[in-house]
Amino acid sequence: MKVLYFAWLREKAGRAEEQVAPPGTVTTVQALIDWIRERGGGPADALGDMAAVRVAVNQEYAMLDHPVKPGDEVAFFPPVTGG
Amino acid sequence: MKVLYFAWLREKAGRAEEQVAPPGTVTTVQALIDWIRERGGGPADALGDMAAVRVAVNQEYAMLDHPVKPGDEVAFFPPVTGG
Amino acid sequence: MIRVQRDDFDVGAELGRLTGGNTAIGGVCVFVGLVRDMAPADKKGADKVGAMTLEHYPGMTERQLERIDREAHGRWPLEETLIIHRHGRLEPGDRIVLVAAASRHRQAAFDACQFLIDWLKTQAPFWKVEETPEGARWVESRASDDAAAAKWTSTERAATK
Amino acid sequence: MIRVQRDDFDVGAELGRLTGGNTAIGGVCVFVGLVRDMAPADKKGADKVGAMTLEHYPGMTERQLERIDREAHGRWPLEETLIIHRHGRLEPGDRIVLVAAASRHRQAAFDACQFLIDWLKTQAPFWKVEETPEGARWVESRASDDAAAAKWTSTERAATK
Repeated sequence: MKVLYFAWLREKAGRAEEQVAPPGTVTTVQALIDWIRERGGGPADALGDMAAVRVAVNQEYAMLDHPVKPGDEVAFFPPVTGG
Repeated sequence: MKVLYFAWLREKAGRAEEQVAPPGTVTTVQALIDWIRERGGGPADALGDMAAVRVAVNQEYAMLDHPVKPGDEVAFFPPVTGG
Repeated sequence: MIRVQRDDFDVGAELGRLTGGNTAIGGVCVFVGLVRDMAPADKKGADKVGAMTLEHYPGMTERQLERIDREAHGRWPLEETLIIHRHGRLEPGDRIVLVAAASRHRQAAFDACQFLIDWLKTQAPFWKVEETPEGARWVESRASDDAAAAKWTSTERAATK
Repeated sequence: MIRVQRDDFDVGAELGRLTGGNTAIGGVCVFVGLVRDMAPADKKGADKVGAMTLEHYPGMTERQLERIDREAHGRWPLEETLIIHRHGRLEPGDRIVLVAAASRHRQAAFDACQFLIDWLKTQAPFWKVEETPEGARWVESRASDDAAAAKWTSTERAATK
């Protein structure tokens, strides 16, 4: 599973992307977040307050109960500010 | 007093503009129209149905009771279709 | 700024001049009106059906455009505005009019731009005569244009009642 | 059509290409977003305060812009649309984004253009980081942008209730 971080989440996470292999019990965005938090480090800090974080699974906006599986691309980023 | 005709009113009137000297009793747009109608000819035809005619006095939109006086520029034209 | 001219205009160059050097501008909304081909769909080729000529009232045109422009500046916090209206003979696809409003804020730019074209359509003394296979035909004004312009006066009407 | 690029664009040339040859188009509404100078008014000269860098999510950006573009075509009778969004470092006065909608009808062009920019602002994955005297600062999203986008969904919400 590929995890991407953008904007200040990228800075806080200390990385733009990473390949992760969470256990088979991680089947939703929420479970992935919980697993990243338990793992600790920069990514755990980045996902500390999900109120300011948006999620995309395979480049489409997703809710916390959205399913995730091996091979998916999961991105975390702040509310967008383009235009 | 200068009278101008535009678009199909100009064609119907058979002229783009004319200098007129109506009697002193012609002190409003309505009185000027009545005078032009009595005079007859193309301009009378052009002003036959005022429902489709707009009026400007000195290049500002005006109602039929708007005053007119010697030296004024009075224009008659259909509803505008620019843009 | 307003301009009435026979010649075509370059939208990019006009906008560059309009916004250039004013870094308070966050956005510019522009409407460009084009001559639509009114010819039947089965008529093609070099017939040039659908050309039109725009007549106007020199003097009053500029006066009314200035008035509309001032009104927009009174209603919205605008940095710059531009109105260009052509007259003379135009063919399908030709640019007729450009209205632009530049502001710090996107919504003001959109609202002012729409106001400018809505009011111009009902206030500026221009008349279109189309070349049709049956001869010249003066374009009739549209009730939808009056309705579009009227929406900008409804608040004042309500206020004065 | 959508484009995501580092390079600047020529508004006039883009619009010419967009509407050229399609004489069904009566008007095109365009919004161009510019980098506004956020520096204090007393700061002048070559400091270049107020520059910013636009980061985006390649792949998702194009996908979301395509989706917004399709949505506009589904809602309005549009002849052509264009979205161009830049990324990378930009300075005050630089163009950031262009959205354009061309239609037979003026109101459809205006509504679709505003829809495109409103939705782009809340859906397209771009993030601005500003260079300030105190260092880099990520721009926060604005509630007014969410409200602007939400107005386009209110009718569906009402319909599904």
